[in-house]
Amino acid sequence: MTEKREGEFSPKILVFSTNSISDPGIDLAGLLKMHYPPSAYTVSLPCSSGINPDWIIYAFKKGFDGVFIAADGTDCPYRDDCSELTAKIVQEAQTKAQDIGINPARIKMAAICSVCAEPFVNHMKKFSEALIKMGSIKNESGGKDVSS
Amino acid sequence: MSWDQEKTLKYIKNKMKVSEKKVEETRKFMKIRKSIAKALSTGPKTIPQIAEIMNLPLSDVTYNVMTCRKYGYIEETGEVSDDDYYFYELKGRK
Amino acid sequence: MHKINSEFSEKIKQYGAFDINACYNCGNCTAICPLSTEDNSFPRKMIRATILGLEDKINSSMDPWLCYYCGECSDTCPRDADPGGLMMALRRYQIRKFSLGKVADIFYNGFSSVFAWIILTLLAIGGIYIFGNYPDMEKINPLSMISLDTLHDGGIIAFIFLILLAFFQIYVMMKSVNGFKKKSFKFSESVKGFFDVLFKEVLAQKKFSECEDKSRYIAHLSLVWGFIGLFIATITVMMIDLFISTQSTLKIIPKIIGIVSGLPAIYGSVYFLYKRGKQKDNYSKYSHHTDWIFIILIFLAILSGYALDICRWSLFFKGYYVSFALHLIIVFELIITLPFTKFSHLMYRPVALWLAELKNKE
Amino acid sequence: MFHLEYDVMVVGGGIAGQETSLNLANMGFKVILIEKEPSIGGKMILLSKVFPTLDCASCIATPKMSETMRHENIEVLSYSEVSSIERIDKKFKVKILKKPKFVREDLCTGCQECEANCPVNVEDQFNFGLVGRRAVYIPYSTAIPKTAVIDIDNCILCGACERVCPANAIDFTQEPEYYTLKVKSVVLATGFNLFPARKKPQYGFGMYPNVMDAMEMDRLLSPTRPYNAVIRPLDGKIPENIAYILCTGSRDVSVGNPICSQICCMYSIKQAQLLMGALPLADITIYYIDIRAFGKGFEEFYQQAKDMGVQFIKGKVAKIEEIKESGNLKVRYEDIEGSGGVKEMEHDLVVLSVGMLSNPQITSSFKTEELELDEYFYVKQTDPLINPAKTNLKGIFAAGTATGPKDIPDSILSAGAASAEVAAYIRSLK
Amino acid sequence: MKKRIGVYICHCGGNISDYVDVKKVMHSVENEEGVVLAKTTVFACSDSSQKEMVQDILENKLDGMVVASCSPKLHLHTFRSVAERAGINPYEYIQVNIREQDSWAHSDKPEEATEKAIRLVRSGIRRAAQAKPLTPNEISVTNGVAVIGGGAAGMRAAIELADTGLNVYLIEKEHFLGGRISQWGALFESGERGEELVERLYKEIIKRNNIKIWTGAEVESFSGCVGNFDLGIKIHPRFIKTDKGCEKFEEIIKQCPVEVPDEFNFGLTKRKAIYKNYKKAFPEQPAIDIDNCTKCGICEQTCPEVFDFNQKVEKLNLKIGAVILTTGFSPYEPKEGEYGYKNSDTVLSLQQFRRLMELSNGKLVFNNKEIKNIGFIYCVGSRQKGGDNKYCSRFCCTAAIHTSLLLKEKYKDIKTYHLFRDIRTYGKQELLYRDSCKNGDIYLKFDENQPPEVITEGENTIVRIKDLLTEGEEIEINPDLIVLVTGMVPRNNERLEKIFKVPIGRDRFFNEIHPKLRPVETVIDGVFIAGTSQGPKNLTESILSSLSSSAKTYSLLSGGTLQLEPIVAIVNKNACEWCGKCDEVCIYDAIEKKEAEGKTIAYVNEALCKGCGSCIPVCEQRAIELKGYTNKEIMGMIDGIMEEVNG
Repeated sequence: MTEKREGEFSPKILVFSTNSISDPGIDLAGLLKMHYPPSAYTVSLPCSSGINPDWIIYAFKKGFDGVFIAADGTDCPYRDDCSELTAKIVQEAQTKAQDIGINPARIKMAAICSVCAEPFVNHMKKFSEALIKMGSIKNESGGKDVSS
Repeated sequence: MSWDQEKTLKYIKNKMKVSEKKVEETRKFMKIRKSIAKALSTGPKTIPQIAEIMNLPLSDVTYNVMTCRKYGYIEETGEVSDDDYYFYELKGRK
Repeated sequence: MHKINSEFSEKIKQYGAFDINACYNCGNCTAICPLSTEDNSFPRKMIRATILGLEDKINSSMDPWLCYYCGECSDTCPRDADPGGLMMALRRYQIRKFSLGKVADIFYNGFSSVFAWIILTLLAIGGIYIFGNYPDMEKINPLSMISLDTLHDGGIIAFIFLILLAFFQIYVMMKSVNGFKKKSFKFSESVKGFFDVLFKEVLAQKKFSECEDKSRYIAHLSLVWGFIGLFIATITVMMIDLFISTQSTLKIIPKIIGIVSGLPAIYGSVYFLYKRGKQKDNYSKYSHHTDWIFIILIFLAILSGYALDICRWSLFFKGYYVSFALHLIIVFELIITLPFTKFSHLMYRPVALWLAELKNKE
Repeated sequence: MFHLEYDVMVVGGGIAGQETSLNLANMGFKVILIEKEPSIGGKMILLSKVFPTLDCASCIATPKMSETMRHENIEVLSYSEVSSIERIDKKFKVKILKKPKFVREDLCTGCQECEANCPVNVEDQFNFGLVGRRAVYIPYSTAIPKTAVIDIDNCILCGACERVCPANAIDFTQEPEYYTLKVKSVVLATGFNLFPARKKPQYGFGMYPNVMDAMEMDRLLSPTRPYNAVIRPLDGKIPENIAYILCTGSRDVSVGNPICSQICCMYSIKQAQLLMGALPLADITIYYIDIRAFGKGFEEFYQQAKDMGVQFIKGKVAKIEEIKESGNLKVRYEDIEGSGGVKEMEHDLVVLSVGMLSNPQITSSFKTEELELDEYFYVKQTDPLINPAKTNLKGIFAAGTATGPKDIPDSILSAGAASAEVAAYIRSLK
Repeated sequence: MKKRIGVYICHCGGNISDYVDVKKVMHSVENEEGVVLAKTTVFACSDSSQKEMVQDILENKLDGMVVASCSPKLHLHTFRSVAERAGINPYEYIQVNIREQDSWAHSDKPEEATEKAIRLVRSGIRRAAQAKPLTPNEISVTNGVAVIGGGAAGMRAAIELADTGLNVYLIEKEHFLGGRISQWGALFESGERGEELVERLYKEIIKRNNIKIWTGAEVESFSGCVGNFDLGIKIHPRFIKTDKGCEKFEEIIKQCPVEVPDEFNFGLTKRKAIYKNYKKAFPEQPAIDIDNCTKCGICEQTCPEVFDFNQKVEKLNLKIGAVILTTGFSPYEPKEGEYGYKNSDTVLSLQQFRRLMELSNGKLVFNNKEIKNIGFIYCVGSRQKGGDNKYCSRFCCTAAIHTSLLLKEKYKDIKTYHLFRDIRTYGKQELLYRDSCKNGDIYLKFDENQPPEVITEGENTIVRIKDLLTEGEEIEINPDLIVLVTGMVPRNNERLEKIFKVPIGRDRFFNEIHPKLRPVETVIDGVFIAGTSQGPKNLTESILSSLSSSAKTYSLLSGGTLQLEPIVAIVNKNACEWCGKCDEVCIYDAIEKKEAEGKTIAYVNEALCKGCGSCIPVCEQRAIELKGYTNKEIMGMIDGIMEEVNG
């Protein structure tokens, strides 16, 4: 597909989900045929507390306009303090982003439970709108490294 | 895998008889298939339209059209008539 | 606000409808019933009222009279609750309920009814004995046994009695079913409705014809027409006797009517006797003793009528007079108990149909 | 490939039979699974999606089927029937009839070339007669084993299949084969029969083409759907107004089956939800007596259907009449909770939610003793509270719907229970 | 060496191919680096497709495989085993979800869905290219199972497990076994009484010497991993020696001067401080409720040898391989005032009423009044529209109707009224409903929005209902007693939930992984659930699940060894400069400090590591990674998504 024109900008979102909780929640959205922007891509991990902040920065450099962390919240099968750990990761990534000139609001986190199809869809829609307002990552200094 | 193919058919032909009725039914189905094909040769049609040409009861036509669809002789065009019928057309194969 | 009276369904069981409690309110009976309509639907509502013991609802309902017990509801009932049987039971219940001074109770109680029928028979014999003479054994002359005047007077008394009672009981019924409340009926509509019912239902038995099993309809129609014919024949004979001459050759006409009408009546009564005896179909599986007595009386009335004619032709005088006496006794019993027995459907059903017709017009 | 002795024989390759076999095989027992159809899978594999999770039935069934087929401890005999079971000491001698497929399973690749060339057309029993099939056929695309079978009763012996088969797999010389095996225990997972809707003549099934049973509808909705769309069997019209009639053949003494089939409410609600997806403009009405949404997540599923706009009407439909010109159907019912009175409603398609009947065929195979059945010819559970798989015969167990109506989760649980009981029994023999 | 990867794109019958142009996806990825073969397939999961894949792998010497189909939750294992059969390491197989997260979610935009599919498949290929073969850890397992909850389901599971040769620890919180079923009386189907059933099970249990029972025991801690758990339990003293008997317990109980409300009878009666739940409760010895005991010493005068007031709380640590939770349910406790509950002397819950039936001989008397009319109100606490319990409790319709049949049998002219919403006597239970109707029990149906109204005036109780079966007319009944047909709610198990980390469903009961695929397993390997802890069930159904979980447990432990998920953390020895942060963050104690090659580094105990990855972001050196989710793999996936798609 060719490059979209300015008016049709659909921000690319990288979603980090978790294998046992939020990914099934995202699956459920599909199962219920609820629609969200197709430019959201999910990468599923065991637990959101295991996200390396470097991955987030890398994603921006590769051209993602936003990163969304679908955390387990209190449902995490691994640990109770999962949310706090994940929040720390987000903070770290936001600081790093800011350092290289990327709007930290491009990183967002929310708890998505295994039946949270509707909240997920709403998050995607809102986040996508917010990113449209922010414009393409390429207009930000940190997004220069769009190589390929 | 080295048995003589003709033999196995012969073997069973010696053992059992095929009733004329079954052969007749098969001929009938072939005929229906052909007349469906003929009806569709002038362009895509809905089942009631085919039935009108073939002069067969509607439910028989549905059954046979669907069977032909299953075996890949015809397929739906994807269009729907104003009165909610799918159109069917001949498929390249036969 | 209704209160539940669970004794009631037990009470109804005396009149049949033993399985009615099995009902789980699926509505199949009402929906399968060819006679049930959107505005007037039965029998489920009646079942419900019976189970809960809502007597008001039952007393005020015409539905038992609108049902012909085709039996389809009972055939297809998923719980084998015999809804049709209940309608029959409710009919029996209402006959009692509407009867003057609860006289019908006597006939609907197995024990008392035995006495009642014996007393009635004795009364009739006594009547013949008192008012009659020893008949002329030389030739056949019924009037020699009982005079024309006696017959005439007796008949008139019986008719007045019957008509008064009928009016009274129909009044009770109409009051009970709120037939008078609806003052909104137009007179013309009432009259039209009356004729509709008379032609369509009484004479043609149209509703009955909607049952799946047509043979019952035909049998019933035969019985009705046969009875009407016999009734006309009897009245005409008496009229000719009274106003022309006892010797008039005109009497051949009612005789022929009588003989011809007797045949369908015999067919009808035999049909019902046979079916009840066989107990195969739902409507004939269970027969209350009042059902039996009614159909037997009808059958005997016709049979004795034929016996009369046979004896007359065969010049068996003794037999003739005995049959005549029997005929008189049975006809007397039938007529005199009409308002209190199953026979009363003759008056209740047309009224119910008429009311239903008017109700639908609203 | 063939041992003469097995620990367990499982009769019936439906979901319960597979689950029992897999459980036992995973415990290390040698299992032989007997299936009368050419493919294992039973009824579940023919379904579209399953309630209340709306998983597609194939997605759950096919992995189980292939695992069953593949398991080193399970031998599957398809197209076979148990002809006798005799108790000898502590074991059973069983005789199995393997019907000839006239296709060599070891050679057939499932390419369907034979099917493409067969001239015969007969009603396809796996699509309940909605379409035809050939005299040589693979039952359905997800069949396991995926090999062809020749329906010899309908074959005209033209030999076309034999000529075109690239694998030379057609073999008309096959004869019925009998195997005699020794097994320590038998599990009856023989499933159920669908209520034949013709037994309810008031509904006109078989007479009015647009009255179909729910199994047919499930086929129309499944991924291997015979019409590739939901259309009416009469004329191919896309229906706009569909009615479901619950309790067809269940809770109904007049057809001899007073018990509840326990699945029809839910599968009807499921189909209604699927239909709302397939035909967004269609109106769906469900006529019911009581909605039996009793399992985990069922009530919520029912409420969801209500919220989606499925109309629920309390009242058993008593009869259906066809309107000649349109093929539409008039259903007559008492609107008990609505305005009351008899109502007639027109629908352009009616689905009969048929119930389950028992399948007691296996009883005739017992030669030395009698298998006890309950009043309705289901295998009788002699200790339902504590040993639910136990029958009156020692060593013979039952699973799934063989003992009474069950939905899929309950069938799977009962298979789990049966395998535990069988395992305990076999251990007790030592 | 470059990987040789095979790619399969599934139509899923049409579930995918109706929206995603699978052919186009195939063509777009077939020239990706490493891709040797790309195909589409109608049902990737079908047996024939699986066979085809095995053949392809062997013929093309593939060492990587990608299937783009449904969610990995459904078929990851299916295809991993395909890979395994063809000789590929299962972890070199990558599943791409283009159904739930693509074709279904974007069925409104087929073109964009196709583009997304291409990008997703490509990211899968990149991941496959980076994937390393992983081998599961084989560990030996402990021969031991703990069954938590000594109700019918737990007892039955214990028997079954013992028969398989496993050591079973049956742990019951109360001092007596039997759970809810011992309170119930005659049971549906066989007519056997709950107490008799418990006796039958108990006698089977004590026959088996590999079952150890602890009553009055609570779970304190749970650690370890599947195959080798440590279960800490705390046993409360009974103060009576269970190995000694005494003929005169009944007398002793009578003599005890203390009286407290009897919980077992829902407070309908009183019990003593030394008590048994009921006469034939098991274990046979009574227990002493020390909180209410006045230590008067009267009891000790008879049979002094069985008493031991010096018993202390005992703590035990059990080594087990798996655990089955059969913790049961609680009866729904109606709110005060709900249909007059607690406000009136004429309102009881069904569970209370069953106790009342059990306790009465001859006449049915409550509060000195003989009961002749009973109104049952159904769906109390179930199918709530506004409340928490949206679910149907499944057993209660049948239970109430069965109760009504028992009443009729025992008290000829008792009258019952049933105020219901839908009668859910599924299956053969329908016959009970039929019998009850035939008995003359009266059924009245109410709308969920217009529940019956209970008006109590002293001794007199009136219930008003708008009966949907009588054209919505108002009907009034005047029962002597109202029985609220209360359903099941989950037990207040918060502590256990925390200890075992079992997931809870929307209905707040324990949740299985999948009702059809894995109905008794939880997401925690080695932790099984059964009985009513999982959701409302009747006894037969509880037993079914209890036996099922025993079968699964046995399959798990019977081999003596177990293979563990190889997805664990791995330390890059060169980069690690032991700071201890990873150890700090790990709650599974999987990180150890180790000396290696002359320096201090972190070491991962693979048997304990759960593979959550919490240690990854805290490592400043980025020296720790998760197998299967390495930087290369994740970044490869990002690359795969972001590369432009060429028409």
